Amino acid sequence: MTLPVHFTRDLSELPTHAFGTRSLTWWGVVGFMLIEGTGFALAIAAYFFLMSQEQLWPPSALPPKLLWGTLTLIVMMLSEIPNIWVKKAAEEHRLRDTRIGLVIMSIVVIPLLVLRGFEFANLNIGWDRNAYGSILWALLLLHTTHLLTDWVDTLVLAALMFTDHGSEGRRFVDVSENGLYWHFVVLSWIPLYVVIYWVPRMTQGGLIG
Amino acid sequence: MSRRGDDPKALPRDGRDLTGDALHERLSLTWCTQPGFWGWLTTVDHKLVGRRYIFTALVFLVLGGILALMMRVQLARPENGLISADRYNQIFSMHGTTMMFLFAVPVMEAMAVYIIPLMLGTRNIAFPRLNAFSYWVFLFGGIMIWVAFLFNVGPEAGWFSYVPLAGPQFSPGKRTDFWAQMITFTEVAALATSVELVATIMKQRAPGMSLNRMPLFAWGVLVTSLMVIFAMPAVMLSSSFLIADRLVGTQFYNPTEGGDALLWQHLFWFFGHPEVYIIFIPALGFVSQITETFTRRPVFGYAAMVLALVSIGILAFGLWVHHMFATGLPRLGYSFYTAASMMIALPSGVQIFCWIATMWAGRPRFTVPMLWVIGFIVTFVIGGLTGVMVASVPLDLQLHDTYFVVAHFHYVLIGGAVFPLLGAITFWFPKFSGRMMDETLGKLSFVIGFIGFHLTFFPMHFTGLMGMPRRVYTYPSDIGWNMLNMISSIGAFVFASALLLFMANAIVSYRKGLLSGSNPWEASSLEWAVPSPPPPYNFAHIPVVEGRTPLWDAGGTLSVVTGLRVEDRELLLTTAIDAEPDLREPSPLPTIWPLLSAIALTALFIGSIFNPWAIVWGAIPLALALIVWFWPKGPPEAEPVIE
Amino acid sequence: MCSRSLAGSAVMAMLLLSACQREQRESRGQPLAETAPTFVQLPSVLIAGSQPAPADPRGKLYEGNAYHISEGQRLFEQFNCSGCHAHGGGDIGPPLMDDEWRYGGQSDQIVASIAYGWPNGMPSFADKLTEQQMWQIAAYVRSMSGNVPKDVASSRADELASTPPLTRTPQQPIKGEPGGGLQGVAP
Amino acid sequence: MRRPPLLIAALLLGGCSGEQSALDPAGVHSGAVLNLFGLFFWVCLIAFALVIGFLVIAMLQARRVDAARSERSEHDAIASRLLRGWIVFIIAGLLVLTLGSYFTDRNLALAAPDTGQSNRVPIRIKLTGQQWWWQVEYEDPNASQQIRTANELHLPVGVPVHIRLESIDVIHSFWVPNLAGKQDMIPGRHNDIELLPTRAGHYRSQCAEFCGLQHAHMALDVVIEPMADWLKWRAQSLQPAKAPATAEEKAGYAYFMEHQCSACHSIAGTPAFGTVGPDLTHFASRPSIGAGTVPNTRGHLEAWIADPQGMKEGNHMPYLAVPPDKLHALGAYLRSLS
Repeated sequence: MTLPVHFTRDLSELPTHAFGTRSLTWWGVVGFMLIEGTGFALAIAAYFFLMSQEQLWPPSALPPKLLWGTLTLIVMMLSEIPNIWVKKAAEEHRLRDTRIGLVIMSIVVIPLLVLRGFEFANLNIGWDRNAYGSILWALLLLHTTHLLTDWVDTLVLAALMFTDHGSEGRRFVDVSENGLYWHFVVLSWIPLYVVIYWVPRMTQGGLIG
Repeated sequence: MSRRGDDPKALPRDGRDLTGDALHERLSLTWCTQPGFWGWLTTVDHKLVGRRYIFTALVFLVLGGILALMMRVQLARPENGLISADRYNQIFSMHGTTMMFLFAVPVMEAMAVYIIPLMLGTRNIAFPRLNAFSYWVFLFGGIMIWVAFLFNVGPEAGWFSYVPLAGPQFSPGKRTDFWAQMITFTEVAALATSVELVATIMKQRAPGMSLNRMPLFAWGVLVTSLMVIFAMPAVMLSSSFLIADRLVGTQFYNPTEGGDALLWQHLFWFFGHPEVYIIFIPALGFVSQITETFTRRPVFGYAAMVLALVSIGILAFGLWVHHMFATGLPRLGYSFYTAASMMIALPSGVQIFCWIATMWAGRPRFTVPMLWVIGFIVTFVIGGLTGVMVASVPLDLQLHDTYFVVAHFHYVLIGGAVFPLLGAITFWFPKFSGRMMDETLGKLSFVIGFIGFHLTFFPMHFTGLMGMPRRVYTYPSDIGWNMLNMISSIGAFVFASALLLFMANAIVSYRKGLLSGSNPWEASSLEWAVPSPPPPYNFAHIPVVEGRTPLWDAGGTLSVVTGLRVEDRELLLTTAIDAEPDLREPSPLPTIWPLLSAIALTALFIGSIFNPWAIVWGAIPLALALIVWFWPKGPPEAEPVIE
Repeated sequence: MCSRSLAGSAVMAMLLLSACQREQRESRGQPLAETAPTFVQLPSVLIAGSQPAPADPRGKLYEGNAYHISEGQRLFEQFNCSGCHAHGGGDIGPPLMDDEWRYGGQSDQIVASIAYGWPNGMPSFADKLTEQQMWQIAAYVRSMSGNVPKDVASSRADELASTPPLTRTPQQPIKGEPGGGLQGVAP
Repeated sequence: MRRPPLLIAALLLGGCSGEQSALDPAGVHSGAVLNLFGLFFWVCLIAFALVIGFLVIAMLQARRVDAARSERSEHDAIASRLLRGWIVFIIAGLLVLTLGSYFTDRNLALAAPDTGQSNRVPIRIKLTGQQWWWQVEYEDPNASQQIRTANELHLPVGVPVHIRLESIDVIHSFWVPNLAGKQDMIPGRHNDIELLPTRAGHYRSQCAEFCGLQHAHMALDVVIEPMADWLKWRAQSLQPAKAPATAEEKAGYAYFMEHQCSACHSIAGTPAFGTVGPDLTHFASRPSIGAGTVPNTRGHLEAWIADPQGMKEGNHMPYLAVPPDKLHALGAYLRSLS
């Protein structure tokens, strides 16, 4: 009993995959980036809220050691170079370069995880010592989970690209979205780095609150 | 099922030479769900997952309603010893938690999961496997908290569990841990569903359905989903901090170690207030669709309505502190939040005006959905006005945490969201089941429901003004609250009987109702262009839209586009703003992996209540399940297929 | 397959039953006989060479109940036990979170210590606390050395953090008891 | 607009002259807020009437047959003009309400003794909320003039009161509906509230923030009396406890001092110095037991001592198993502490 139809255009020639905002996965990845970005922003807001409650900041602790956080920042910035390269390679369907790029990205994350281990060891505060220690560990743990999940994604994608599925168009879209997500992981580390490492030093000078 | 590796040009496609019944058989074969229990577990059809999502949420409504009746029986008489303090605290905490987290938010998202793809003219929701995953996570979360409740481990500190009462010292045992973990379950489910809905609305609209031609319900769901994306992380953060405090001894909320009880209130209400609008805005979408259909004309002031929806969505994030007027924050800050809370009355007022103007300028038919809309308007305006009252600081200091506030939020939540929901279920019931709900039973349940609701909650305005605080399991007999509480209790049973009548009507009509055909109400939106219940593939040919009311503008024939594959699941992606045809997107086949991933996630969450290391060990099976879910199964294809 | 599911459901039932016992809010101790409350007989450790008396069943009841341990935590503060014992680390009074128990580390023996008091400083609380309160404090003291089920003790109180969270305190089996190493001999 | 007419109808319903009602102001603050409520009530009633009126008109004209398309566009023109009017009305209404609320707040702040211009020296009280009772301390620069009592607030008429609100465990909320709005008592923070009673009488206050098992039984009796009576009460409260007179009272005194009672409660002038439970120095003068759970009569008192958990399940007074003869002695002694 449905309505009679009137045919207009035939769309069988339309492509089946595309990059950027034209692809559905882009919207999904951006959706999750918004969620996690809001989570980071609120965690940083919680940090400043707790700071406003204290006379002395950081309370009964030295600020975290600057070396390891700065090293992580530098290595992250450097990791953007292969990341941009592999994203471009994927968007130009260059299979060989994409494969090499993904292997590099998988390897680049390992020193980051090692550095992150040193960062945790040099926070100069336990997570159960006080609210400052708790929020500091929470910020670092939040970012580390994103580091790990994206690393696993990159490993899986790298493995996938070496199979014969690698040449499919959608896989290149996945690699491009993974590159976008790595941008998010790197960019989100910058405000966290400033908050974890520099804010305790800035407040060291004068008493606040 | 489909050939592999053929030349893409030769693959059969829908079009002039393949249409009508022939196309129906082949598309049904491609898009159908396997029969039996295995098919039930592996389906990715937004209609099957959506219907089961709605049904589960309504089961939680009934469970929450039973708890409400127990509370009203306990409060019917002063100094009643029927229910002990500990049991009553668990009951009112579970009532609030079930209604807010397990019924209200999920049922609105479930209705959107079912209706949006049909309304936008596409064949399935975006990321349908994620949709199935989110349903299972929601279901397991709900089962976990209710099993805990039945074993005396239900939450006992209220649905918003203020710290330090919910902290490690004053809430011993695992009760609040299960509550905090349940929050994580329902938030993962709600966030996943809202990402799917945003992607579906932005990328899968029928060609020609530009943003300014999109139905108002779709606008409501878009605003709601964006609010979920920005609001829910706040409660995930605060409940994770709480469970860390309780299990590994962090100091987030320990006042003596730099923590602060207000950190919880700020984070929770930053989510809490947008959440009540997340429940309320889809209901505005229901009212717009119902009003449009039963006044036989487009809603008056489309631009004003969309602007109102968007401004409510944005404003909702700016007024959470009106829940904290009594905590002693600086008075200057409060006056900002009073102004913001008052301002939100403006877009709501505009919307109410536009619906009534639509009725006034149209030819309204008072069917059951329209009656629920009338009931909504009357009740919600009262609730909105009492909301304006509690927005003023001095007034709120007298009304906060009393039964006046209980009356206010039941007026805006039941009046504002459940009335439109019942209207929407009656309105879309033919599309769900192919049969109409009985009209007289429907009218009866509306009348009894309306009377019962006001009989229950209108007296609460007075009990609140007369000093009765919230969440008391009993009250003294000599203060003058006895009569009003008895009236409320009687009203509660009348209202409950109306809901039971509505549910009986739905269950009976599901099998024995009048056959409805595809468009029994002569509505205007695309979901009424497909048969009821819709075939697995929704649209044989993707429709083209020229105006805001496609079926009314289409007159006799529906113009469509063709060219999508028939042997493999495929739907059309269009550009975000103007909905120009852009890509042919493969739609995933049924798979068991969302269920297995949900089970792995459940094991991780429940395990982490008893041993924090469960997060590390639980992450391995979860990662494996997600990897196998993502990994392409069949051989590579010229034209992509997602196994 | 059937036996495994039976074992599985048995484990589930046991788990859920322990949930009931852990969460029970029993605020009124079992009403004792009308006469004055009777305490445990003299702690066995003082009678040389005798077999240790069977542990009082109430020990397991209080140690397995989160509500009782939380009440014990409150009473420990309100009756100033922390004045001498600090938060288990020991000050004037002996530490309570290690495995050294001069007068016995079982719940009933701790109740006897609280009730009778000991020379050089430990006052007698017989007239200051009811028996149920003493059992609650004993259960909390046991949780300081990790001798209570993992899922019962709450991680911390809303106080200055002076000891690691109770949920992560390693269990210290009592010295001189089976599995606890020799009394008085350095490990 | 001293008392909006519709509310009078409501009064008949529930008899709002009760001792715990925001509709029966006995203080400057609650009086001002009730007037503000009247203003809100009327503005909202007008708005509600307009909406319902327009709704009824829209529903009644439903009987008109098929409206021609031209007539519909004419309807739309009228409707959009009405919409502009409606928006202006809403903005105006909200402005009136916001300003009304702001000025009420400002006047109350001006009336406040400390911050405002009023030169009256306020009575300073420190109220500490704890799980499920109130500790009330009347502060005074001269240490000997300080009074510590529980679950009862005595105030003179017409004298401003400044109360410092604190909590030692969870969040409570101090609220005397007849006198003023509520303020939360948050551990780790301290809040302040100003009261200015204007009418004598017995009122009841109840904790307004869910604080656990016995939130329902955490009430505070508020007694407002003329200055003369208040001074007499105050002088009486400064006296140490009366010594036991009769033999039964002496037996009760002895039992109290030798058993668990003195470990938790304190009675000025006796060796009982416990601070865990409420101060009982002038216990007999208080109208209720267990923070408003039961009235303070001999029968209720002895029933409370025999089984406090039965009346207020989960409260921190344990089950004492007091032998019956000692029970009556304790009852006699405590009733003598007026």
